[in-house]
Amino acid sequence: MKIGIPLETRSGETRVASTPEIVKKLAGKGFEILVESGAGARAGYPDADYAQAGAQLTDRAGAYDVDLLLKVRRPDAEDVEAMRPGGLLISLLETCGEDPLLSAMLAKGMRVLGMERMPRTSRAQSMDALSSQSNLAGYRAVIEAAARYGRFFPMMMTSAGSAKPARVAVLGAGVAGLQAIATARRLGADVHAYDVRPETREQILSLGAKPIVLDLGESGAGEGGYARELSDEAKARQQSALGDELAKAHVIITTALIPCRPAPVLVTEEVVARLRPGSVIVDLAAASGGNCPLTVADEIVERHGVTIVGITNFPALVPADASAFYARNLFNLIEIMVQPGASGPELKDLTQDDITAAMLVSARSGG
Amino acid sequence: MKIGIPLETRSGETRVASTPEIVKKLAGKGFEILVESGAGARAGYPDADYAQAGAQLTDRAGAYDVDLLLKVRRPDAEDVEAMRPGGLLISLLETCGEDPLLSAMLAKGMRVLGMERMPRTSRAQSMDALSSQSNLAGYRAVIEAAARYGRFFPMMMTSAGSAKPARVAVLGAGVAGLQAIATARRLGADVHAYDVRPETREQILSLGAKPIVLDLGESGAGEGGYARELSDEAKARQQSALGDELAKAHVIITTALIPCRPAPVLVTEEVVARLRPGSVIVDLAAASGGNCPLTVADEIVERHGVTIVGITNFPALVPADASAFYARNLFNLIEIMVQPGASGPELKDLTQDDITAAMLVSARSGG
Amino acid sequence: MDFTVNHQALAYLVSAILFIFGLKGLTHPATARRGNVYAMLGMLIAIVATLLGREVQSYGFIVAGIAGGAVIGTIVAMRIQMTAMPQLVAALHSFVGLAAVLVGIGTFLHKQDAGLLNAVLMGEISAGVVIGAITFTGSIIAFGKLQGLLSGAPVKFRGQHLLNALIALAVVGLAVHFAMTGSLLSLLLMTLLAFTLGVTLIIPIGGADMPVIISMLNSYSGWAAAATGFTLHNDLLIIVGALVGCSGAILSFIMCKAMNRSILNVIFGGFGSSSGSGDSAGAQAAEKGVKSAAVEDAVYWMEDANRVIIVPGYGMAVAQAQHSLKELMELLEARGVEVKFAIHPVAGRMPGHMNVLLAEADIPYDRVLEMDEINPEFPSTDVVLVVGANDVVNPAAKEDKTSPIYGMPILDAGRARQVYFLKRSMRPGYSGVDNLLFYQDNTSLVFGDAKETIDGMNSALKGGEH
Amino acid sequence: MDFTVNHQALAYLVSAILFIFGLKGLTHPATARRGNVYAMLGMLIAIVATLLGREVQSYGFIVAGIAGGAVIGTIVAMRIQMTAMPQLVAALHSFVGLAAVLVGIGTFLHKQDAGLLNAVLMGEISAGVVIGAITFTGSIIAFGKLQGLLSGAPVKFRGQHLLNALIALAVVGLAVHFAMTGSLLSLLLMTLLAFTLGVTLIIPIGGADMPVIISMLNSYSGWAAAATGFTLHNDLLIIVGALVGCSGAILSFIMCKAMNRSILNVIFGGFGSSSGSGDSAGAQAAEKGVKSAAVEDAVYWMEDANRVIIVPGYGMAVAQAQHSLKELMELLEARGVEVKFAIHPVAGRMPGHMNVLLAEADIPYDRVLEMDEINPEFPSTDVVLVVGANDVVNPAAKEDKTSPIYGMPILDAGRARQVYFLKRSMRPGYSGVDNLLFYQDNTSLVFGDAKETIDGMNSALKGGEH
Amino acid sequence: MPEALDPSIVALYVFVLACFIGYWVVWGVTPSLHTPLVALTNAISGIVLIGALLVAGDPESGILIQFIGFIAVLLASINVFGGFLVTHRMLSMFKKKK
Amino acid sequence: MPEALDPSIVALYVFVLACFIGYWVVWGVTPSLHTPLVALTNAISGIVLIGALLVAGDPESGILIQFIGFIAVLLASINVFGGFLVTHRMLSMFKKKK
Ligand SMILES: NC(=O)c1ccc[n+]([C@@H]2O[C@H](COP(=O)([O-])OP(=O)(O)OC[C@H]3O[C@@H](n4cnc5c(N)ncnc54)[C@H](OP(=O)(O)O)[C@@H]3O)[C@@H](O)[C@H]2O)c1
Ligand SMILES: NC(=O)c1ccc[n+]([C@@H]2O[C@H](COP(=O)([O-])OP(=O)(O)OC[C@H]3O[C@@H](n4cnc5c(N)ncnc54)[C@H](OP(=O)(O)O)[C@@H]3O)[C@@H](O)[C@H]2O)c1
Ligand SMILES: NC(=O)c1ccc[n+]([C@@H]2O[C@H](COP(=O)([O-])OP(=O)(O)OC[C@H]3O[C@@H](n4cnc5c(N)ncnc54)[C@H](O)[C@@H]3O)[C@@H](O)[C@H]2O)c1
Ligand SMILES: NC(=O)c1ccc[n+]([C@@H]2O[C@H](COP(=O)([O-])OP(=O)(O)OC[C@H]3O[C@@H](n4cnc5c(N)ncnc54)[C@H](O)[C@@H]3O)[C@@H](O)[C@H]2O)c1
Repeated sequence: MKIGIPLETRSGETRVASTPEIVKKLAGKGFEILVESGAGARAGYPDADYAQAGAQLTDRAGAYDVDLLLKVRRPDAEDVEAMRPGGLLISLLETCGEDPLLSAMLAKGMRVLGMERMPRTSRAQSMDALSSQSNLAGYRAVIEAAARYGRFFPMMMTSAGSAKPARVAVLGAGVAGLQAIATARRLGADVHAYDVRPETREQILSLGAKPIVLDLGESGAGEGGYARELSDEAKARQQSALGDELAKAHVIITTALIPCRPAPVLVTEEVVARLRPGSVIVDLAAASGGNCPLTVADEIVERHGVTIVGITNFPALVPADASAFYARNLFNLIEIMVQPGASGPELKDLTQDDITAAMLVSARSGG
Repeated sequence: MKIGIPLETRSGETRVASTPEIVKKLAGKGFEILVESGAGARAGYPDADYAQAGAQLTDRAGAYDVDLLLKVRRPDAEDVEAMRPGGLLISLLETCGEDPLLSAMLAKGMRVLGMERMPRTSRAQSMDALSSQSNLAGYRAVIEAAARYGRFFPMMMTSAGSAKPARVAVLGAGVAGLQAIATARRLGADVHAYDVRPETREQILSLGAKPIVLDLGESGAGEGGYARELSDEAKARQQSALGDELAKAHVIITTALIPCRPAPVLVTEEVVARLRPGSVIVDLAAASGGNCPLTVADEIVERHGVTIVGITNFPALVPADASAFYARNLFNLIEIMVQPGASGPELKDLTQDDITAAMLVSARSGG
Repeated sequence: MDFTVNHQALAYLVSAILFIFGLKGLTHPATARRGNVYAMLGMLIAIVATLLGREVQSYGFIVAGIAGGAVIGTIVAMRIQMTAMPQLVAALHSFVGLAAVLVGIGTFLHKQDAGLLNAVLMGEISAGVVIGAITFTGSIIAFGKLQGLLSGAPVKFRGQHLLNALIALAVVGLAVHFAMTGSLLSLLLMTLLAFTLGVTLIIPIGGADMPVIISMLNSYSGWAAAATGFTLHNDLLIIVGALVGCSGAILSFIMCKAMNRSILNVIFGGFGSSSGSGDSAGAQAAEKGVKSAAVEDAVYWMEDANRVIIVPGYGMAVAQAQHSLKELMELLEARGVEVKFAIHPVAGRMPGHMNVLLAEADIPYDRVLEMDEINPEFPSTDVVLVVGANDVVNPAAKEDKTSPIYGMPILDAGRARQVYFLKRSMRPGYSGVDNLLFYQDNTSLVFGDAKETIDGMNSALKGGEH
Repeated sequence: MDFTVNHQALAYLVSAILFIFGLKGLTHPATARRGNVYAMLGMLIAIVATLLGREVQSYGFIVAGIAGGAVIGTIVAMRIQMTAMPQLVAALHSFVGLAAVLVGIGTFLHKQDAGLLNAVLMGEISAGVVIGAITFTGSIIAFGKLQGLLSGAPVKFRGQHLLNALIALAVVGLAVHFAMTGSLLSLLLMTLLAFTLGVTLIIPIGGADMPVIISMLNSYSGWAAAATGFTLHNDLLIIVGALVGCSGAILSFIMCKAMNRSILNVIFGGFGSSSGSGDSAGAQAAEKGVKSAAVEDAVYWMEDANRVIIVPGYGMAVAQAQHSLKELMELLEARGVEVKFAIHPVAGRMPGHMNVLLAEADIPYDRVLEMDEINPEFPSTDVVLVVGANDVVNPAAKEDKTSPIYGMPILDAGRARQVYFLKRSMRPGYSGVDNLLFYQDNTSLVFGDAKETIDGMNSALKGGEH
Repeated sequence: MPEALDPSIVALYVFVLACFIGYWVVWGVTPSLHTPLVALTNAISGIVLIGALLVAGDPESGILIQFIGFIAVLLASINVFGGFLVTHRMLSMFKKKK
Repeated sequence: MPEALDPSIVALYVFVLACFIGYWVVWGVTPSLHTPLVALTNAISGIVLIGALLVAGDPESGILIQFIGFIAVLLASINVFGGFLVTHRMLSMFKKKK
């Protein structure tokens, strides 16, 4: 069975779907691995390391003409062209609802496993790429904020005067939010955090930060560990109550997402205008519209003296670890998908295991 | 007495010599303060705040035509032109040995106080701009390293695998080095540090980091708290002994300076080549040649897969706090320089106080 | 040489001193065995001194009794299962109680024959007999409950306290009558009523409180011995009786405190006992058959261990116990114990949750191991301290295919010799699944906030002897 | 109603119990005053019971004696300076000793007249007289040293131990002779020699050890009282004597431990005492006139304070005591004490050094104040704990124009009611300048590694009663 | 003076003092030693054996009383021997390393 | 039984038991209470006053002995009154807040 690891071609993408370490493990399981030349270079994994781990270096076509194609990012139409009919793709699909690209692949007789569709069960934790990448994003968002903030994060009492600690507000205490809280706390900031799900209060405290508690009149806890969208009334109440808290902050990191919905607006323009000049907003929801309406996806803009960071692909800024984690997620997934067969590993029935069954793109969900 | 605060014009400089807070204090003492319009904008101090603090906003010529000129960076020839003869300049002079610029000022009948010449006595601590700016540089250097390093700094055990902590080596444990150690430790890195002065061992330990101990056969402790240059033999011994330690590091931050001497070479090209691809070197000594021969001042280069950061003006990346600290240093200095007179504050005899006496540029030292 | 009463009294004094040292010795593991030896020696001296004394003239019954007692006692003590110890102690108590009753009655008959009776003496006899009788039947009931012959559930009935009070009153009345008149009938009746009282006092008390009751009965038996001592004007009996009586009472109190129970509830079983404690974590655990332990127990085993592995979880984060854990690590390492931290990949509520906190507390990275590295080490580990973790050590993930956490890899904490769980209650963790590890034989739960518990451990480790 | 010996004995028992509670009460500040009252009550009961007893027939001398004693005792105790307390206690000891001697001799004469002497009695009399005599002269010497009438320096001479041994031997010989023959001469000679022994035993002991010696003499006076009790067959005297004797001995031992001295050295003055301790930090401090204090003293005052300010310095960083400080803060706050951290701008060795470490230990930012904010608060602060800081609180920076640190602003720690310095030695800080604050009256040094010292404080705060 | 003193009062002295000691002796006991301590105090309370010996050992008191004494001796002995042994067995489980 | 028992032996019992209590009573004393504790034990050791009363209070023993007794009463009383008062003064310095 051939596995292909192509170079990711989306602009700004630096990650790779597998690392030499994982390639070695896969090779050990009897897979034949084809790595596109230069695939890992930007993540700090040179071709030589792949070759040494047992991969075959190949060109783009070779990496796509495989039984099992591993990708990080959603393929484009050209990619689909190059795929082998009847093959299997595992990737982030970055899609909701109707999707011609998925239809095209299904039409080719391919099967597609979407990493976003990983169920949030205990057993699936080690394959959950959303978590592993969010984690990196949360860390990196704080580093980005610190690098763009014109002052110290920590409190500092020196003979040349005192620096007050930066007040950091983290909105959304999911995987990324919690890691952002932890990282900002490490740097000595005064961290306040907010989430609609009530159980996050304790989690915020467990990282030594201060929870911001608002009374919205309804809970934001949804299904499967995700938040649900609030009612319009609750949204308005949230914005106004949050406003005063946020205006005191010097750095705001927003991570509030709801799957397949536009990101909720948490930091209004009015709040931005009230911030002290030199403040920084890092909007991790930039890709789905942003938690701040002034956010421009993939750009860093200054509005009302405030720097607003709209980077959409934070994991790509930490490519070595991001690729390693993603590759490990895929490996753990592949482990439950295959069984040893006569001539190397064979695929099991993907509809039998509840994990792969949930991930599998059906004709209906594919569009 | 008029004090002038011009806009700093050196490229990349974002700091300003005084902040609204200090301007207010100076005004309270009876000084007349002239701030060049836009002087504090890049540091996050808008003109309006200066005006409110009691300053007069003016043009460049106005800010220079004063009795006491406060600057951050070394003036250029054009600046000297604009200065009022018989006036007093307090600034960093960034010079050693012969200096026609200083001669020009002295020729104009001006007196010049060099902030670098601040004696390292207990009493002078609160006026010591080298310390206050080094402190910021140490912090910011680590943030820069974290932003350019493709992995986590902290150890992280997750369901998608483990990230080992970054191994950070800090060379030179002076003010900047110690702050770099502290900041890297905060971020969870595994920090090792080295300095020629033996007393730093305990100081490194006191920040929870691990000292690297080499036997050089001589001590590097010099006069006045500064290090002295090592003998050639000791230098060679240091390079080779350090090499093996450094090759294990993922991030190297070098801060080894010796006043008015080229920076010692601590990270040889051979060491750089041995580093893991994706490693980062931040060379705080870039301005005086760098502790790494591959460093290019004011540039970020990649050599042997290693990112080498040659930023020379780290404090300018934290302009708000850097300006605040510098302004406070100047204020503390001015406090010991003046006495209340009939019409506002008057300068004391600058040769009487040992601090100002040491800072004063004499015809001889001026070149 | 003539063995005078003075010699005997001196021997008794030595014996009393040995008992005191013996008991004191038992308060610390380091001196406990020595303490037992002291006490044995004290007993030996006391017996020999008594036998040498003038009052003992015929040895037939004595030799027979002691020999019989020695054989029976030894056999029973050797044969008994370690788990049946509490029953055995209860049974032995009943013997002391009965012996005290018999000695009292015997003394009465003896003195009556000799015409040496007086009111004070008979008062003393009454005290000895009554306390002995309560001890006797009370211990039998306790034995029955522990052995499973009687239901361990508290047997409650209306007017129970009133009944007890009435019986007690009657006993006192009879005692007064006996002291005044020397009527054997009163004595016997009083004894019978006291037997009854022993039953009605203990029967309402639930099985969970039995350890305290045993200690309380122990105290009673001491008072019985002391009363006998007054009867016989024997200072040794008085001293030892007072020692046992007082220490037993204090011990019951200490045990109640450790179990968070009110001593009054326990002694006068049924003063709303089940309601008050029914909710407590310890009581719930006991009901489910889960062992709970005191801080000092865990400390005792950790101190003694070669290797301790600490498994932190979300509860450590909630309790912010990381700094205290650092101190615990240092204290144990200072005692030559190897300490490691085992980090499960999903411990806590975010990836790396534990790493952040342990780093904050400056716990060296080389002590922090990930699951795959440390799992092989559990079987050779003496103590695992699970600090506010739950799901990540739940064997259900391996064993129970129906469990929602089935298939998640876990830390093999259960393989270690001893596991101590630090948590606040019997509540499950994030997954909402009951933890099978709780029910393992080598597991005990130490209830309480993790930080407080660990601070307690640190104090205990620093406290040392004295 | 007739007051029989039985009534008296019961009263004595009550009195003895009160003394026990009294002494126990004195071990904790919370119960100390109550303890003193108990003891007074015990004494009152004892005196009244004695006066009511049959033996006391004539009251003239007694009333005169008690009245005189009451007046003198009260006046002296009221007038005395607090600082002269030790002398006073020493003087009072000497009275007890002399009283015991007189009671012994008086009893001898009395019993001799009554013809009730026997060897045991005379042995007991000897013991009371000898111990009393040693207590008497020993206490006088101690008084003289403390009062400055005698040199405080240890007076040593060759063969001192030999001399003491010889005198002791002679005393024993005379006691035996006295017990056998009832010779008054032997009794008096023995008394004289015992007086001498008191002098030769105490004179070699240095002034620094006097507190221990006072406690030791206290113990002696207890034994003397107990011996008197044996003489008079008075159980109360025996009990109280034994209590005082034993507790005094233990207390001496505890005090020696706290001062890091060997008890043997102290009692048999001159066993190389000065050499052993000469190098210790405490001894150096004492030489320079700097007070050193025990961990518990600092704890005592902090616990009781309204506000405690902690001044961390480079030593805190070296000791890595930040986590322990966090715990100290929490423990004090739990007791209602307000705790703040005062950060000097150049504390440590880099700007913000303290901030980094306090943040690592998670000390909330609102407890951390900079110099200008906190300086006005020192005068209204009960306790300042200087943790490994030195230069930053050195008043020389303000007062001494020649000092290299002159002109540096400092934290006004010295203005607080009490200052405790936690450091390892008398060595100066970074600037190499001696710290004038050490010599201030309200300052004490607690020697040791800062982390260990603070851990000790935390234990003490958690230890509580027991 | 002690001529007329009731011996019971002296006994009371002894009793009261012993109570204090009993109180002191168990404070600070390690919880893991609770059970062994109960076992030991149980064994010690077998001291009633002394009383039993006195009852059983006086031939003048008649066979009934002596028999009562015999039973008491038997029971108390079981307690003494059983108690110490059990304590010993419990303590043997506490094996210190090194 | 106690007929022939020497009262000194009973006294010894009492003495030994009291020693244990004396030992127990001072353990755990707060260092700041060392001095007050010494002062209190000193005051308590004034219990020799009891002995002095007995000597001074028996008119049959002659004026010399009674005078000796008087001196003893005087000294012991000074100790008792002075001792308790001093202790009280020391303790007054320990004022607890609230
Ligand atoms: N790491 C991640 O990324 C992540 C993200 C989401 C979910 N999860 C899930 O979270 C779970 C993590 O397992 P875990 O073992 O760390 O936690 P857990 O299974 O949730 O157990 C935590 C235990 O800590 C106890 N606890 C809470 N507060 C305490 C306190 N103050 N003192 C003492 N004990 C306290 C609780 O028991 P009491 O209430 O009785 O005290 C609870 O049983 C896994 O099921 C995992 O799947 C992990
Ligand atoms: N902050 C800066 O940027 C900076 C930079 C350079 C120099 N300085 C200078 O450093 C000084 C700072 O003042 P400071 O009060 O913080 O420090 P300091 O004056 O140097 O005093 C520190 C004290 O801590 C004690 N110590 C060391 N290790 C200890 C341990 N393990 N446990 C307990 N005590 C310990 C030492 O006494 P023992 O040896 O007796 O224990 C020492 O006296 C100033 O003079 C300042 O000018 C500051
Ligand atoms: N297998 C597992 O058990 C597993 C795996 C991954 C995540 N999770 C859990 O799922 C939850 C969500 O994690 P995520 O990071 O993927 O979430 P996410 O990225 O979907 O959302 C980020 C956070 O934003 C919050 N949010 C949404 N709308 C908001 C609003 N209007 N205001 C404020 N906050 C808002 C959400 O509650 C969530 O906490 C977490 O509790 C996480 O621990 C569980
Ligand atoms: N007033 C004061 O007391 C005062 C004020 C400021 C600084 N200082 C002290 O002065 C000292 C120097 O501080 P700085 O940061 O200004 O120094 P710096 O910037 O001149 O040098 C940085 C560090 O590099 C080290 N170094 C030099 N050559 C080296 C080599 N070949 N290898 C390794 N390390 C080398 C130096 O020892 C120094 O620690 C520090 O101890 C600082 O605390 C004291």
